Amino acid sequence: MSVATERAVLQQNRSSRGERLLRALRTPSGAIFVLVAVLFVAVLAANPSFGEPGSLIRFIGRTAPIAIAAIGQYFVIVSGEFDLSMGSVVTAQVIIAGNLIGQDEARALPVLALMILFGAFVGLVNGLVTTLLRVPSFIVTLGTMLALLGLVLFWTGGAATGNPADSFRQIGRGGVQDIPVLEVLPYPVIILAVVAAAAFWLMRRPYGRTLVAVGDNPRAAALTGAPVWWIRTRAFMLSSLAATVAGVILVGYAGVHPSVGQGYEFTAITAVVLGGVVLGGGRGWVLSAAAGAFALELLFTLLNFLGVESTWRDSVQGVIIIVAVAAASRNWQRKRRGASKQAHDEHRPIAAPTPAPGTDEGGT
Amino acid sequence: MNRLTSTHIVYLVALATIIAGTVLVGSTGRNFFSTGNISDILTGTSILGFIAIGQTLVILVGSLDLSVPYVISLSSLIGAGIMANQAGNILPAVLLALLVSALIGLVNGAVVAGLKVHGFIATLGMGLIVSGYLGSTYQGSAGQAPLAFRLIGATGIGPVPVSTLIMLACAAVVLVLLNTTRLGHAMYAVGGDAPVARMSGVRTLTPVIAAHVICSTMAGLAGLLLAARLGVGSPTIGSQGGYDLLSIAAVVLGGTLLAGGKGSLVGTLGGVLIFAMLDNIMSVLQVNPFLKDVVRGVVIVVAVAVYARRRTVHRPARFGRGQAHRGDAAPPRGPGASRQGDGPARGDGTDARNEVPA
Amino acid sequence: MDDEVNTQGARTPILRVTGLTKSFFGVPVLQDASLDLFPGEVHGLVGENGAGKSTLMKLLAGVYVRDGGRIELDGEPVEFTHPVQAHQAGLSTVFQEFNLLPERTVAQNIYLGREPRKGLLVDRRAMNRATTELLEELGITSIRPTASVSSLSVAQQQIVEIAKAVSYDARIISMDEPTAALAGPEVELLYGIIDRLRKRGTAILYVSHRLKEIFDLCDTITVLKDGRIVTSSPASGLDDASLVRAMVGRPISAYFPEALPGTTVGSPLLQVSGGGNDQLDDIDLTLHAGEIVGVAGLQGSGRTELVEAVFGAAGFTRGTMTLEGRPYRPRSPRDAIRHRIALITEDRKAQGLSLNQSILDNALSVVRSVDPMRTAVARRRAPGVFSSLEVVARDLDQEVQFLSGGNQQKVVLAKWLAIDPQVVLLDEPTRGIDVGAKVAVYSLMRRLAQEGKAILMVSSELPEVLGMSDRVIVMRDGRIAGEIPPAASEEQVLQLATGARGVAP
Amino acid sequence: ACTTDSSIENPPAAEGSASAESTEAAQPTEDGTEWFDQAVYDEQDAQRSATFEGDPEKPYLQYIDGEMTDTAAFAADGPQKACFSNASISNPWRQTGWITMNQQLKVLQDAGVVSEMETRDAQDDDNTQIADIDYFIAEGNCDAFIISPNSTAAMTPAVERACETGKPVIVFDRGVQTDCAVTFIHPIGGFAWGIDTAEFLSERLGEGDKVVALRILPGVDVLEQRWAAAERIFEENGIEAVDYFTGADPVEIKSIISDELATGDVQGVWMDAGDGAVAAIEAFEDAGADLPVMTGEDEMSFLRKWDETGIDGLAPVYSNFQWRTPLLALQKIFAGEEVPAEWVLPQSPITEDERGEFLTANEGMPDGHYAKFGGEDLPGYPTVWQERQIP
Ligand SMILES: Nc1ncnc2c1ncn2[C@@H]1O[C@H](COP(=O)(O)OP(=O)(O)OP(=O)(O)O)[C@@H](O)[C@H]1O
Ligand SMILES: Nc1ncnc2c1ncn2[C@@H]1O[C@H](COP(=O)(O)OP(=O)(O)OP(=O)(O)O)[C@@H](O)[C@H]1O
Ligand SMILES: O[C@@H]1[C@@H](O)[C@H](O)OC[C@H]1O
Ligand SMILES: [Mg+2]
Ligand SMILES: [Mg+2]
Repeated sequence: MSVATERAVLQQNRSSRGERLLRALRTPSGAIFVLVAVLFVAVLAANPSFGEPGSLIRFIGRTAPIAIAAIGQYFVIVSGEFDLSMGSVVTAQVIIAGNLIGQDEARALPVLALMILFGAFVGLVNGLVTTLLRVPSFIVTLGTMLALLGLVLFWTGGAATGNPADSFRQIGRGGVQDIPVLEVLPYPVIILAVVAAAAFWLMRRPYGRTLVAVGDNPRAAALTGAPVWWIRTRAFMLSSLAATVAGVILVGYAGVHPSVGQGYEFTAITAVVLGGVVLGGGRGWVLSAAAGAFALELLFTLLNFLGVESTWRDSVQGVIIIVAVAAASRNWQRKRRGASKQAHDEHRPIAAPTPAPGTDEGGT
Repeated sequence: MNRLTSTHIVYLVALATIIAGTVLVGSTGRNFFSTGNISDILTGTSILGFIAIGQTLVILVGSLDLSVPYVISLSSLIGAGIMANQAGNILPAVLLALLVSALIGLVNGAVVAGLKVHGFIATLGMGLIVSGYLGSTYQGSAGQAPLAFRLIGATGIGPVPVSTLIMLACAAVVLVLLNTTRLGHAMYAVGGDAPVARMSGVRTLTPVIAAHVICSTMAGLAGLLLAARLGVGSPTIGSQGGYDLLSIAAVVLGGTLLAGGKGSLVGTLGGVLIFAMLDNIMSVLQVNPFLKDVVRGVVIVVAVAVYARRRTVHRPARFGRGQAHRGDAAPPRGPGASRQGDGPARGDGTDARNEVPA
Repeated sequence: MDDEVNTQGARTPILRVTGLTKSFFGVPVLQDASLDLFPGEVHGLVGENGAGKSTLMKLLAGVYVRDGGRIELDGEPVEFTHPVQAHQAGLSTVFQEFNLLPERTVAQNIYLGREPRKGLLVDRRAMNRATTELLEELGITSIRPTASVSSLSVAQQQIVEIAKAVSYDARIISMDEPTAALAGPEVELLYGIIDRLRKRGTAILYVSHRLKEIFDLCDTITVLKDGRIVTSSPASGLDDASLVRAMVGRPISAYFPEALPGTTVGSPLLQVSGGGNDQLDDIDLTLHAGEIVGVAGLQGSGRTELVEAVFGAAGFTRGTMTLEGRPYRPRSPRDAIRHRIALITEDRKAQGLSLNQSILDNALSVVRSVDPMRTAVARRRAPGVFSSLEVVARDLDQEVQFLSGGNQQKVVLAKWLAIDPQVVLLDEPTRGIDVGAKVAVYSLMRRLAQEGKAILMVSSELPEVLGMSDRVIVMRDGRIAGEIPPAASEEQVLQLATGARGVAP
Repeated sequence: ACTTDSSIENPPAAEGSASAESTEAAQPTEDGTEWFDQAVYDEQDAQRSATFEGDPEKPYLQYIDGEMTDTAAFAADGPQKACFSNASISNPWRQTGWITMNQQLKVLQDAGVVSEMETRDAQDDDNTQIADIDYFIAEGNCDAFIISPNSTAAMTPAVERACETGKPVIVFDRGVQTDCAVTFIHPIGGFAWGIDTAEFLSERLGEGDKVVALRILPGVDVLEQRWAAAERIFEENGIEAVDYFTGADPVEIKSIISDELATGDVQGVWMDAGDGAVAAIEAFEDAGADLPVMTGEDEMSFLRKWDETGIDGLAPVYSNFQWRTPLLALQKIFAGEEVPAEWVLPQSPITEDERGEFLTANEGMPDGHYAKFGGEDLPGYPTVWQERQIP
């Protein structure tokens, strides 16, 4: 059988793209995109100038770090774990950048390399302690969160020397100039696009699929030969690396301060969960996590434009999170039932049109 | 059985901390067992103790409570606000503060059990809601606790603060509830395996809701106690202490499974005691405050790793001492695995890792 | 009650079900089901996977609420919405799913939700005493009421579940595949318990896929097919063949398919000598290419441990293994899989599948884990594999949790076929799947043998072991007790499996 | 044996007035506290132009003439032990002060005045600080107490308990509602800061102009009073002011300003602490908006950014050098010299004219350093501050 016909056979055994997309939109992970669209329209209604390409692109740039953090957190959550240390990693990286780069532009690249190494290392420690020492990741990363922040503050006397060199800060503050319509294309937007594309690609790779399988049923995954400890550990590393990227953008965008990144873990987890990703693992898409971050950010902006008293915003956010996640939870449950309904009327042999070629024969 | 339970280990760790404390505190020329020091440690246990008691129940039923800091603040404000320095108002103030706290717990429980929202998110959201209310309503401390009420926060029997005694009394009540009432058994059952509990005729919503109500009520009590110590209510007193994550850490340190279904309140108290002693020792040694957090973080992880290392080996070896290598591939097999269970029993992201044979 | 209840003549049913209907979201799962259950009667309920047996039981137990029809207890219509109501009415159920809390004690499990109380507090002593009495009454002495369930063997756990059902003083007990986890002697024990219950006048509704048990135990047999009752008649009027025909609607000519033409037993592929670990000792075993070796033994005799050791999941700590003549010491399943060894685990939901993932993802999981470069090839071949296994599903993107047990098992098989294994280890490959799916599994085994693979199959169903194997190894207490030819009788196997000693639970 | 801390018999009133002198604390309402207090406001307004006693070269020893506490009873020979209960070192202002205090301690130790200073840090928790003070009372063998309260009302009973030991008690920075302390050391105060800043902005802005107020935390008297005064003045001048709590997080600050700029023009920025001022300015730069008139603080980061952008600005000061004063006060107390009952230190903003001077004086200091830290004559200057060596 030729590759072409094999592919055709595979296509025939899957629903059409449109059908799959429609089904997808009905899951919580798909519904988040609808929510983002609705919020966007609401923000536009509240302040039409928000829709101008320039301010829109700046909004995306501003949301980039939290969206990237959410993407990182997604890897950990979908594998069935938590990463509470994310915020501290952001803070640590921001302070490292401030203290080690300082005003010396020549140090930007080496320090950036060091930051990446450091991020990977924190993730490695989180991952290994979780998987090999079998400490629940909630506790491991809670420990890392405390210890890391404490260490960095101790090292710097509570505050970094100052902002890093402007050229380094351009990563988070600058952009490609003279773009038609947009004027500037902020670097954070580009970084987000690259990270999102890479994450999307990774989740379609064997690693990504195995990661979700590990979150779904780690024992089954281990018995199919997946190195569960290493798969999960890499997820923690991806998370810390995402936090590092977020840190690099944030120190550019806003500058050094020990409060940069604080609470990021909760925001990221909230974004991921809003994106329909199930705490406990095994369900949800990576881009939905990023969309969750956009939903949150749009929500804040909307409240802002509506002039809701800033102190009440927490409350509104709390209500929305609970309602959205409750709706998603109902939806997953309904999907469960709904699908078993389909199981009845649609069940049919998934058969190739050609006589069954058996397991392996029928080579190319 | 002569195997150590996790509770034994907690108290062994506590003992080790006492020894370390004796030596370290001694090295500064102080006495670890002096009245003032013991009183300092016990004071440290009382607030965290209240919250950890409640948190134990919530974790046992398989949920979490991240809203406690805000409930604490709210309760302190309601309490002190209604008391308004009038001894006669103490009772209504206490009742109303606890009622409001319990109601928050009720909503938490209903959202978790009824709407099937993960406890992490449900209570994070509830925390935000209450925090918005606090931020919008209070600009600073408010209310006034009358003398009679403040006595609770400032009186001790010997080195033992009354607040600690109240906390221990609450612990005793909850202990009885947990171990010798149907509700308590049901909590273990629902946290262990909700479908099994249901099939056995247990009503599965009640224990989860009850655990959340008790947890919030305990947080309310902690808030009232803080009002007694501070003399006023404070909108930030709950978050100042970082009680949400710390209480979860204390519970897990006490040997309770983060995934629920297994654990003990006595262990939790041990976990709380360890934290309190740790803080005390570091303060006596004048450890840099930033480094204190480093030590806390490391201790949490290392201590829990100690239990986690001791994995469940349900079956005694049949042959030799040759330790079979059981890695990730063959995690300790619970019995649920050997029959057609309902797939992976729980999806909390928190595998039943740190169990210890009972 | 000392006398046997008269099971003949004019009787009034204790339970009468008429026109019972249940749909899940518009899809009928049970339609117009009616049956009568009499005191002292053992009523067998059989049918393919998904026929609706468990649903019927759950309707009776108050786990589900029916859509239509009547349930009468002693002539009174009842309406249960929670299992607790059924218990109170004297109806208890041993569910198909595992239903104990591993971290709690035997007594706590049995009396869960209705703990004896003194005042408001649970009377622990009374609870333990009652448990001891209950177990003794059932002839079980080896289980302590204060033991935690996780410390019990699987068989003991199943006994606890049955004891729990009995403890409700139920007049009706439903048992949904109670023997799925039991081997010979424990089954005997269960027979004894059922006998006592029957003598007490308890009515028993009994579901099993093992036809032998059905005929051994049941007075009446009801066959469910696609949610409808096709026959309901005294057991005496039925035999294996007619029952199977009623269940599947077609006769199964060759229940155990013959070896395929051209199958030859070749050279030794896998050899174990002196293998041992903390559960196994002194294992000598040779698997040849093209050979199917059966492994029989009692529950807990170490059969699962044996396949896990070969698979590197809980490896041997003593002895040596060779694969194709070369030393083979797997340190992990990953190692074993790289040597093209496959293990179909005994518990497909807990160990075999990622239930929330699609059929395709599950089928590709092994390739992705160990040989990701071949994923694309495997993906293209997937439809062929599925069609050869006759997997029934909506499409390849359907989540496996929505498949019936048999189809789930086929997905498990498919994922292993993707790496073209040379040694295939199957642990209870047909547990809890229906006749049709069983035949598909058997055919696959035959085909693999024909392709020159070595196959090791653990099974608690003796007819299956004897019917499918070229040789049968019998295990006892972690050792190989002996080997017998396929022509041996079930008695011979049991003799080896139990040894000289008597039967102990 | 029952032990009750008798001090709790004097009830603290709810916050509203930090000043130990103003016993008329605002009555707490259901809705919490009203921070504005006309009497204190007027007093501080007047103090802005008061003359300070003492050597202007040593502002940390200057004070406004007023009631003095006789300390003859506390006179002691030989080095004495100080016990310091600190609220926290969780922001750059406190960190800078804490470094200065430790260098001052070295001087006094060398001089044989103080034997040691035992410090407990409450990490921003009222409850911990109460326990810390109680621990000192029971176990500290303290010859004197220095307390930097975390919050006003909550810390009052504990401070009273310290007073009851009969040892000298010194309170600084945030206040408590008792005047049992030998001295309460603080710069003029929050209202003065509010007046300085809001008047500055009001002069430069017109009616209908918009000011965004960025605040670090709620519920701290010295901070709340800054805003209470400013808000009042803005209102009087018809300036539209919106306030936000940011925790000094520059990311938050940037988002807030961007959103404000997206809805309309912003002419002024007011801050209750300098931390984060740079982010606020950058938000205007990034949005391509006209830079605002702005008040920050004497934190180096703001002074530098102010210098760089040349905006119209003012750096109010909440004199960081006050961290030296408690130990120096102790020196006087142990010597039996009288000290002001309320030790009001000078507090004057840095204006554009003075900016250059302070920038040069503090060259090489980190961004989180405070220009008026007042420790130039202490050992370790400047390295210790440059390297931010926190004990
Ligand atoms: N809760 C449910 N929601 C939706 N569909 C269900 C549910 N429970 C069972 N079904 C469906 O109802 C049908 C009957 O299932 P049931 O479990 O009663 O079969 P069974 O005869 O017990 O099969 P087995 O022999 O495999 O145990 C199946 O198709 C199953 O998928
Ligand atoms: N006491 C126990 N506690 C936990 N798990 C047990 C216990 N006894 C047996 N098991 C598990 O139950 C399963 C069956 O037991 P075991 O492997 O000893 O017997 P087996 O001969 O493989 O029986 P079977 O073929 O029925 O699986 C295995 O997965 C085993 O690990
Ligand atoms: O006085 C304030 C101090 O109490 C706070 O901690 O930091 C900022 C200062 O202005
Ligand atoms: Mg069934
Ligand atoms: Mg087995």
